[in-house]
Amino acid sequence: MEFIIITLIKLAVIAFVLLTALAYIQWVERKVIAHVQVRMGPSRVGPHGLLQPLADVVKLITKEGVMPPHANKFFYLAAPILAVFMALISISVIPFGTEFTVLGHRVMMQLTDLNVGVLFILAVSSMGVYGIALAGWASNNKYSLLGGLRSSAQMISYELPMSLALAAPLLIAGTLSLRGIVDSQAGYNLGFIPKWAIFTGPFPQIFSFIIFMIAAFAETNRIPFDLPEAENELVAGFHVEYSSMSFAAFFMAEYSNMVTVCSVATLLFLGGWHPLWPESMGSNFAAPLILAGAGAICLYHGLNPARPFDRFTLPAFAVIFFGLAGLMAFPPLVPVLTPLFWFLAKLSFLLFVFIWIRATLPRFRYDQLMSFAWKFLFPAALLNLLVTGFLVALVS
Amino acid sequence: MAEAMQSINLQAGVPISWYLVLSAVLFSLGVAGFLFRKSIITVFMCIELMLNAVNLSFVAFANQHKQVSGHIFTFFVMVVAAAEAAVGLAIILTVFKNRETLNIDEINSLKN
Amino acid sequence: MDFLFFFLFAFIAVACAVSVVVQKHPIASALSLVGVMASIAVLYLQLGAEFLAMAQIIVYAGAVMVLFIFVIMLLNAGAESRSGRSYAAQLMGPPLLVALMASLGFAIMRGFPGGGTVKFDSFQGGTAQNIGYALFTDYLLPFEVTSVLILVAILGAIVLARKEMD
Amino acid sequence: MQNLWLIPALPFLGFLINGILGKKLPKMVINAVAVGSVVLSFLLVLNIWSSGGDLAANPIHQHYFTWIQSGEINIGWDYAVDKLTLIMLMVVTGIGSLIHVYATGYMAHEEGYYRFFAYLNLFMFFMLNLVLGGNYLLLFVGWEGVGLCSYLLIGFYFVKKSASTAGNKAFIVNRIGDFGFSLAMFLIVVNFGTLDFTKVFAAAPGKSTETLTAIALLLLLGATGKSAQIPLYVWLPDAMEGPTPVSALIHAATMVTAGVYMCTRSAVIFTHAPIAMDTVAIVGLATAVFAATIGLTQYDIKKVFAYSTVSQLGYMFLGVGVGAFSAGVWHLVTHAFFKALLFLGAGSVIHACHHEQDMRHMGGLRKYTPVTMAVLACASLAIAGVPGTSGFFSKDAILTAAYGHAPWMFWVGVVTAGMTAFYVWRAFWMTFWGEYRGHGHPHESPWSMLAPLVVLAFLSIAGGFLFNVPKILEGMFPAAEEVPGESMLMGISIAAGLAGIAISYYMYVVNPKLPQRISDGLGGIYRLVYDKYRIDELYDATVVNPVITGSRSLLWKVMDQGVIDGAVNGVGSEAQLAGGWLKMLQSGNIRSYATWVVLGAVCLLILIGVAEGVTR
Repeated sequence: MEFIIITLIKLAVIAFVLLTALAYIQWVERKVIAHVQVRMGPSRVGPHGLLQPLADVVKLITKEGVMPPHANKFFYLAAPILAVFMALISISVIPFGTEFTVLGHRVMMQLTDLNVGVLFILAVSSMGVYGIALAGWASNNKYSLLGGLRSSAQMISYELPMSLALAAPLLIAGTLSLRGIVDSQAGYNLGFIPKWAIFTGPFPQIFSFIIFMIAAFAETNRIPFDLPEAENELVAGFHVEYSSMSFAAFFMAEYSNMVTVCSVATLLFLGGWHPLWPESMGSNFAAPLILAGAGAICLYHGLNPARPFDRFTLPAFAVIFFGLAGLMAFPPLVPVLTPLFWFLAKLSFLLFVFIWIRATLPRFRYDQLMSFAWKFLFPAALLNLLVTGFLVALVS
Repeated sequence: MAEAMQSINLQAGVPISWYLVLSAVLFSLGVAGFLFRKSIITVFMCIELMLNAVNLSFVAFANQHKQVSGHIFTFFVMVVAAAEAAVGLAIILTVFKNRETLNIDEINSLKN
Repeated sequence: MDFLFFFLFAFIAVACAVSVVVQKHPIASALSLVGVMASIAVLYLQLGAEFLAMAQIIVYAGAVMVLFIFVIMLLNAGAESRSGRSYAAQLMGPPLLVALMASLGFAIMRGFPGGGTVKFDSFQGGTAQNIGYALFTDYLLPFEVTSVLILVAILGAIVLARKEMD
Repeated sequence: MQNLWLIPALPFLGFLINGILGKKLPKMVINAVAVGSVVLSFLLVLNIWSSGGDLAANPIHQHYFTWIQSGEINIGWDYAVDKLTLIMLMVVTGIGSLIHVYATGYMAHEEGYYRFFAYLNLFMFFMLNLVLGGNYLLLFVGWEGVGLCSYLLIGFYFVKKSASTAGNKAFIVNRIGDFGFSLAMFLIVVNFGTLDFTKVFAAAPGKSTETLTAIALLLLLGATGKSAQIPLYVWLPDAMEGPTPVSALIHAATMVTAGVYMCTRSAVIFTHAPIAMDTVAIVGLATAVFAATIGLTQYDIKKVFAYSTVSQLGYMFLGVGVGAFSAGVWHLVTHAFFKALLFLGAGSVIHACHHEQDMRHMGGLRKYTPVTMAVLACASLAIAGVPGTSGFFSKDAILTAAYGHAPWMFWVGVVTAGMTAFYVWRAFWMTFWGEYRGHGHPHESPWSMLAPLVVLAFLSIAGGFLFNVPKILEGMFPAAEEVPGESMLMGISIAAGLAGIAISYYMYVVNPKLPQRISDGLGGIYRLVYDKYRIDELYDATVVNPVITGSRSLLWKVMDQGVIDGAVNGVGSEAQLAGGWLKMLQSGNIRSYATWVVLGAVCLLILIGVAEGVTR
């Protein structure tokens, strides 16, 4: 019974945080891309456009859901639900931090620790293609059908290099449980180089990390691999007919998939919640210092406002940051929050890379995309796996 | 069935034979699909359904004997099924290209 | 708990399987088949075959069935026509099916009157480690042969589907 | 620890590379692969030779895997090396390497260059397998394999009818010998329960003489096939249709000596079967004389040397038959040197004369091809048994042993030696002295051909000193009995050899009209000898034609057409009738087929259920 209650509480917390975060990642994306392109980005709704996601949600809910003629109603409606369901479900096995005890109950920062966690994520992500393919087919539109076809071919193709790239660090970790994989990356070489998979082991997994990230771009249909929704060829690809909440569902699925693959990359390659440098060198102080620094910057700009309302908003942010810094520095919370901070920091960095690339790179041509997967990425991943396996066997 | 239910201790777990019955039912449904469906793709899917049913009984037997061999069998069946799907679908593509039909009753050149 | 679990997913599996057979449209059949496979995967978990459960989803649901759907979409296969010409199947099919099911059920009930029982965690030999160990020691030769089979299948598929679709 | 398997494996690798990829490879690569693999094997053998230690006490024996396991019989893939094997290995790989080098020059402009070297490498593999094999079956594998390669290489110019016929002949005649060998092996398995040399020879003294005699005679039948002895020698002269390096390697130096090797290997069996020993000696002696007389009259240079080979092989069998096994092997080694040289030299001559083989169209070549002449002179000296040359030692050893066994054998042998000297030198004079009688301009061969000739010439002269085989093999075989008056016997055989040379010089250089007069004078006898005693025609009349007509009239017309075809056709028409009914099932409709399958499955299930119900 206790188990069920704790799980339900975790479920509620994670669902709330995740869904909010998904909305705000979009805000971050728009802001970052705007600044890359020397624009302002959303700035009308709320201070710095911070309420923009809320406004978007209201807009999408209140819009009319259009049903295209001759569409297969059941599949047309089921597809977005399937997509978002498959995208969200894989979060359930991802651990965010270490175990802690609250009110005498041991709580894991994770919904469930499956001992085939990695396989579970692979399985669920491979199911994600149904949503897109079905949406493309059920819309009864040739553009969306092409988008659906492209996405199913693309996702099957890129799943191979992705799985092979995943397999290499698994060989080193010797377990399929995500928590076990993170635990295997604890510690430091030479006292300061973290034993993350990309830095250490018999064969540093930097190549497989790069391959994984490239494949992850394709799996999440992000630029430069967003062929299924290439707007200049296919209008908007598989979701051209969708509107209202079903359109929002696809958006949510895309961002949720991004979070999932970035989390997996963090856990498998970047040491999960293990800090970048050892505790003995003061990694515990990094979080409060960074947050306090952010607060200080906000405070400074608040005192020297560029726009009139900055005088009010920026000091408010500063207070929030200082409060967070205080939380991070509060000794009883340090063992709980510091790993969480590191995990979120790495995750945010990878998400930033996703956005950064979207702002930077053009789109591939479809045949280039496929031949890149089969002729370069797949052999490279295979080679990497072979070398890793050989070296692991040699060392053990 | 009711008597069987009573004789089974609910705490002891699900009897293996129930899994086998489930497997048999799924298999028969696959056979039914094979016999009564006319789309060649659906017929092919029914073959996959039969394979899955058989896999289920393999795994059930593995549980019964507490041996991993049944799992290995299932694993091989999966691999073969994947290969079979690739070749089979390629054949279907070719057939469709040549005859412009997916109706299995019209693909009968083996006659005479 | 175990019974509830079994009945729930057995019911889903059978329902989806019936749906596979009776749905008129191939896409619907394919998705129902995915449902069968997913529920069988869950039953695998109960039977202690966690690796196979995941492999089932990845291989069958994630790859094979996607391929099916891909082909269905590519050929734009519609609902099937009614023109059937197999009198043998129509006449003998139903009674044969009943006979098949009856004889299978009879054989199972006769052959496994007691049998064992299945609970969660009653068998823990299905981890990836166990499977891998068995695969690369006792079953190494079949494994290699299978890899050759796959190679041949790849080549066959490429050769068959090579010419451009008109 | 030497890896014996590498020795045959290297040529096999060469065969695979050249055989599979040869068509696309440049000649340089083919040469490198073909020659390199054999030379590497030779180096490996040399390594064993130099570091072998006491092979007499500790023969190397390596077991690789169990090949055949059936009941009691357990045949492994075993390689074994003792001193006898080592000598054979030296001969096979050493001369093989030289001939490979020679062939790169000789075959340079031929079609199917890669095919030739692939076959040659395959031959090396099988020959080494034959020599290395640690049991009869493995020896037999090599035995059959070299036969196959011999067939392939004789028929190398397969567009020529005579070449492919000659290949067929060699193959078919060898089948008779192999039949004997197989029977011998069956007998060995039945009586000994094993085919391993060590076990068989350990058990042989305890078996009855009749058994051993039967085995030994059957082995001899095999050996007569492979080593071209009476009555199965007929294939060897025809085998000269193959390219000359093949004649040198396969049909002079190595493969044809396999019979001698096999008899020597089975010395324990032979020594316990006196009748078989005598048979060996008589067969050998008869062959020696018989072939030598034919050799006297031939004009084709390769045919002369081919009959000479048959005759010399007879010598080896004589040595084996009189119990002088080591002398036989010694002659095998020296013969390999000088006969390979004779053939290669002949090849060089043929090459020089634009593929002319008839000696009547040669002559005076000493001006054009001095190196070839010099090396051929060395070989001819050696085969004539001039003192100091290699042939002298081995031939003398055999003749001495023959005298110890039965003096008449010695005298026949001496006459043969004289004839040998005569016909070899006859060929020499006809080729190199006098006026050139052919067309075109003869030219000396390239150095890739001459270099091996020079090496072989050195070996022909000095081989007797370098390889004192009886000394090496000391203790392996029962010692030959001491013969009184050895030096006198030696003198007689030397005299016979020198006399042969002298007579030929008189007849073909001093007085070239004489041979014609003699042959005219002899008339019918000469014609008979010139036609090789019409043995081929005899075989045609007694064996080949009856078999052909028998198969035609009885097997083909009656059995095949009447009985078998009738039965097949009858079954066919019955099946057609039945099929007419059954084709109703073949609707071409998959679902109908599936229905029948399900029907079958249900029937099976019900049957099983009923059966269970009955048994319970």
